[in-house]
Amino acid sequence: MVKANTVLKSTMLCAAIGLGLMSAPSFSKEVVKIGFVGPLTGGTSSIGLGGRNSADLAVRLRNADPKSKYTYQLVTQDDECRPNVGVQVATKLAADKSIIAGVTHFCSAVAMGTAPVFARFGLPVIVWGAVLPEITYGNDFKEVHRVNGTMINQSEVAAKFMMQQGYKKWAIIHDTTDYGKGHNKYFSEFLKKDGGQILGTFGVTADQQDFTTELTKIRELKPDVIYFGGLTPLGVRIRTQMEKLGIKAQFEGTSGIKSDAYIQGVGEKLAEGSLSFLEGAPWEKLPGGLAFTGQYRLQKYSEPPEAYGPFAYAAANLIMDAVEKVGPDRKKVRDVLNQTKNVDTLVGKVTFDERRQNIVPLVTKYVVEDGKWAIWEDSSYATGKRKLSGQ
Amino acid sequence: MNSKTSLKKPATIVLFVTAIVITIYMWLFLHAESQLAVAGLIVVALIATIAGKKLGTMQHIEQAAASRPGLARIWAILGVLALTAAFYDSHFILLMMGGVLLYSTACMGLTLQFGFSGVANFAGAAFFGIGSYTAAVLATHTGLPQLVNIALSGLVAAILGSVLILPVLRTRGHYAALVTIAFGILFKTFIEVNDVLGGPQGLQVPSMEIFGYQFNEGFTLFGLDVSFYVSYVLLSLVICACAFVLLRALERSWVGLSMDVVRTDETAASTFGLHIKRWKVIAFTMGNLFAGIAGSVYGMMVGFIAPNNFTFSDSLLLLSITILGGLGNPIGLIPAALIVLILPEKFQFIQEYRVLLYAALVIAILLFRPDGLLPRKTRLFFSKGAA
Amino acid sequence: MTTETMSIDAMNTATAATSADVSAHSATSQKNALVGVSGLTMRFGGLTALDKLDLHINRGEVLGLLGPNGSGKTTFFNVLTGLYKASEGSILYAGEEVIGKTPQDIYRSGVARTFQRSRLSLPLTVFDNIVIGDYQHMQHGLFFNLFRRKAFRAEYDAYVAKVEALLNIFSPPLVSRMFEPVETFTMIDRRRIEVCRALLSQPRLLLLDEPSAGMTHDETEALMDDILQVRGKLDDLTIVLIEHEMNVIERITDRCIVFNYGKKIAEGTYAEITADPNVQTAYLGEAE
Amino acid sequence: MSLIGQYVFNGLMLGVIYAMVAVGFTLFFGVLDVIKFSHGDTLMVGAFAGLTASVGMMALDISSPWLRLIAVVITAVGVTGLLGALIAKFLILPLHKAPPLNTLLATLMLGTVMREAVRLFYPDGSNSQPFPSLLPSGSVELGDLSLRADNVILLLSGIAIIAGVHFLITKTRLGMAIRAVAQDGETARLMGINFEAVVLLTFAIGSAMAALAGVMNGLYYNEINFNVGLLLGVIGFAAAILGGLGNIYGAIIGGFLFAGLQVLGSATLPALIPNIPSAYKDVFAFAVVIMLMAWKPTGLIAEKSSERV
Repeated sequence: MVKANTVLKSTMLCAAIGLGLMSAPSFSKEVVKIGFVGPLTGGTSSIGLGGRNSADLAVRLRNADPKSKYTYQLVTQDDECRPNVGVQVATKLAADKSIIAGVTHFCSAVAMGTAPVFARFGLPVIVWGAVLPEITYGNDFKEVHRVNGTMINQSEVAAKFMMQQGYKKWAIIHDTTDYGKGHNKYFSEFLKKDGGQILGTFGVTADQQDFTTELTKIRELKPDVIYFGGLTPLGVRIRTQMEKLGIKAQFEGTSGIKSDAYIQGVGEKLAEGSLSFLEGAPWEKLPGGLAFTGQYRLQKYSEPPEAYGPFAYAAANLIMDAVEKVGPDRKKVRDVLNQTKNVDTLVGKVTFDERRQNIVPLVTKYVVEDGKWAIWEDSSYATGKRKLSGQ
Repeated sequence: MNSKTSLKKPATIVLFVTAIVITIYMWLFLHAESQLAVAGLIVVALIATIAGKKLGTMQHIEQAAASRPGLARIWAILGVLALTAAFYDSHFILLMMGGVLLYSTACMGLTLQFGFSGVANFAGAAFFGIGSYTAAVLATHTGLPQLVNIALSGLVAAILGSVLILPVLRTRGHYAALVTIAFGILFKTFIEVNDVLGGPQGLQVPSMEIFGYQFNEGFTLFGLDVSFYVSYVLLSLVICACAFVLLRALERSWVGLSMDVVRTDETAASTFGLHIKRWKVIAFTMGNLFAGIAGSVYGMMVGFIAPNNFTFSDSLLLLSITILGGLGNPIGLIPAALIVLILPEKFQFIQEYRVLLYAALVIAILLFRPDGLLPRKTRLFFSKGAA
Repeated sequence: MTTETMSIDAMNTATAATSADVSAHSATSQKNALVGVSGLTMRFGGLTALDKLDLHINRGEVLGLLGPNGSGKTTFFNVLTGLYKASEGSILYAGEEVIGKTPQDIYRSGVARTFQRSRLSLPLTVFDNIVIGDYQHMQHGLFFNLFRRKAFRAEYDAYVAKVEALLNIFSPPLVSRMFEPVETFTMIDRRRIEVCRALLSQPRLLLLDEPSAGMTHDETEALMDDILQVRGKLDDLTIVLIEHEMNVIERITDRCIVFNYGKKIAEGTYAEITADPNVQTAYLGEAE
Repeated sequence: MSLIGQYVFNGLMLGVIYAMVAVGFTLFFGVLDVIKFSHGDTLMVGAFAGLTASVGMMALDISSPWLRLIAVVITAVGVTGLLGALIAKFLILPLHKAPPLNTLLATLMLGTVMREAVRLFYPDGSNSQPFPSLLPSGSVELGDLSLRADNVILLLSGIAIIAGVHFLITKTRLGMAIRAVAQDGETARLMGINFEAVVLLTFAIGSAMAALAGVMNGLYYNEINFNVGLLLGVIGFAAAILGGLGNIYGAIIGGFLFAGLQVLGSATLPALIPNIPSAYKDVFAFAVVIMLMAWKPTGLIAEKSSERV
């Protein structure tokens, strides 16, 4: 019954949106193009597709909204998480004058490569997923903004939090991509500063399947915590293989494993108690959050939004707001975005600093509880009902 | 010789018409964005080739080209120039054109290794990458003029390649394939793992620059501001053309002949005194030189390089261009490169299904044209027309 | 290794001796011997293809090698051209030890051959296949080949003339098809092409491995005549011929050697060897 | 001690899986002199087929692990066996006359097709899927080294499978036919052996074996993802070549050798060079491969190639 109901609702909404799209030209609204770039094929495609769907959702909802001055159109490009392809598609978007702004990149190496391109062609973009600090702090391009926080914020909070939990000894596994290496770098720094001890660091390739050798050595080191800097696929393998080798240490991940896929992949039982950290407010709790999840479900996307979907959604909305305000003009839009201060978005208040980096007010801590990523504060771990391993 | 005179006139016309047609087609193709346009153009191309076969137009063109090689080359270059002019301000298309030219150059290296002397190289991307990285390092840390850097990049690629010479000389076929595959993976993992060369985050590559003229600044011509990529396309064209001429000269010389004999029958070759090792080494080294040079310019054009650009699958990309084009035939490389590099771009509208479709397409080509799009012609040292 | 070098030394001294007095090794090495083989043994794992072979090849003669299949004739060629490395024994070619040399060196010292099952580069043209036969005299320099195209053109034209001349002797119709790939030719033409390839470098010793296989009687006749004609043009070309066609042997060989199980079982003129009982048994043995 | 023991066990486990893949490569090369590079992805497909089966059984709420295991194995083997035969029929045989590296490239592309297909069309295929653990997970104590029962079972069954295939090849009539074709396809034809049938069967067997390796992989790691095939394919290929193509023992040796190299690399390198990323183990392994190839150009057990002149 309930199911039928939702189906009914969904069809109606789809119809409404469809109508919105159909009728858009008849209202003779001007069409404004927005670019989206992310990895749609290959290893990290799940996040890329999630991001695309979320951005797409933002656009659809906006078009369905009669108050919007323009009809928006999302131009999606696949960067395959490869810098040279990234530069190509970036050039494509940036050179296309009809595109006003872009929601760009999950992979940091790609973002590093394309930033100069966007700057050169004056296309304002908002990075929705790449966490490498250098993207905004490494070079100073007026066009390049970032709505998600950097791995610095994340690692800082993570290190402090874990020390508070009373852990002393860490073993670190990270993949050798920019994502993993970066996290390793910053997390280690903060951990040392806070007096944590690192027993061993293991860099592994991003397509590695077997970690038993690394984990065997770790088992000998007897750490309290195994910190993993990397994305879901490896996270799943490492967590499951920890179990195989009977390693009881606490598993601590990064934003990279904050996905339903992680819990599915590892299985509820094993995933229980895994930690991860994600920049931005706990959007699930914000008013927009429920709407977002609801709408997302209604659109019947074949892939979940994943951890960074909300950021893409927020980025797209920031851009469209700017366009609504000053019209489809790259320079004006850029200036508006530069000035963004305390704007409410799905991921909390967004404020760009002088380097157009969103100063993330807080990093949300997540723990897996009963097969869901629960926000630490209202998990039964915080209340002490349950305990992380080794506590 | 009367055949020559009788051929001469039509030849010129045929070539002229062909050049025009191809150029126009390319113009349309590079422009095409919508699914409809792309699909339509592909169909047109298919029909054209099939019809061309049936009506013997193809042979006609080939003969014409064979009888007037100089003219054919001039037309080809003019065609590219025309396209460059037509797209003088559309950066993306120019970038793609540059890419095609440079990849073709690299693949000429592979065709020299694999198509002539039979040394399979599954690490093409590695040598391409060595080129780009060398260029990046030299340009940032030394004051050498970029032209020198390009040359050096090629040399470094060739020299590093010599690490493999011993195993490559001793192994054959699939065994040689493994050696190069191993090297390719080794190279990628290596530059990714150690931070000396920027690690996974990659490196910025400084702009190409000749006599103080910065390519990345672009220029204005007759009041039109021309895309800075034009300079790169022109440079790539020059390099590609040089590589082509060199390769052709090599093919139509005792060197090419010796390499072919070594490839086809090492036993017979040795009983007629051929230095088998020598020819294989020369082919392998020259090939890597080509790849390195192409890589260095590519790096400058794209402006940024990272290990992810030089994975095993990128080596496969190069190899598929080489094989699809028709082993040993440098001309075939251009259409092959178009299919392998630009078609996936044109497929962006099918987004995540791109790679799937592309792979299927390659299989289809291999099934229906096992010798590639333009199979290599039997060698004529000097074209009949000129003889 | 040591044993081999020793045998080499032994052989050298031997030849030194022979030049002094003929009595020593009278069977194997005579004054005008181009090739002297002694104690040549070739083993492949278990089986012995050549078994302590002693023979000599005189300057300027046409020597026929006979013997049932698998009696070691081709193996002898392969050892002589350096493709196989003999297990024991020695081969002196023009006073120099052959064993241990690379095929390349042996070719440069003037030995050319054809193969039992033709070994041409099928995708290459007739011209390509023949001209490679004179590899030793070509200029291999990269600079010359790539950049001095005029000079190369001159050398090329010279070769075209040479190849045409040669083809004109063996099969004029081939001249017009000189630039067509070999794969389009009949087996017989391919054999002619192989012979031309072997002859182009004007070798001193020509090894023909069943050149007439698969040819009709007349074609064989023609081929042999052509070979002899070329031989007439070259000064003291020595030919060793593996052949089953008895009347060919009879017509063109000065001397014959019969192999069986890697041993020399008979030697002499055609008349002599055909009279030899061992030979008959050998062949009858094969016939059964 | 237990550390060493653990390493050895990990090595053996990897080795078995690699060997199973490598044997496939070597079988195919034996009968047709071709390299089927999509083999690693065949393994992946097999694993996913098995996974689907177990999910299906759950849907029919049959939860007995043994029944499910049987279903998993049967479906995996069936699906990939059929797949292998189809690939042979419609891709490998048509390409047989073309230059060998065409087949290599074509199958590489086929691998991509299979990978992408699973990623796109298997529900949520772009993410890793949990693979049910269907084996008893008690643990066996050997001195101070504790081994999980399921791992031991996997290891043994892996060895058993390899032994089985070896028996099939060497002792049965089918095996004789296969070896005849491997020796000389033409002669085999003349001797009235149905060439195509044998080829298809061989590919079916090899692929089925890969499927089993895939299932083992799944049961061992309790996780499976669309990307697992590529690297395993390369490694299997490397192993087969290292051992010497066309030789089943060579493939097995190669498999264990490569596994050994990897374990050795990641276990000892950090000891030699402090805080070196263990990702270097691949650098190490492949560097050694290159050296081995330079030393033994036709593999450790040289391929019997009698070139008649």
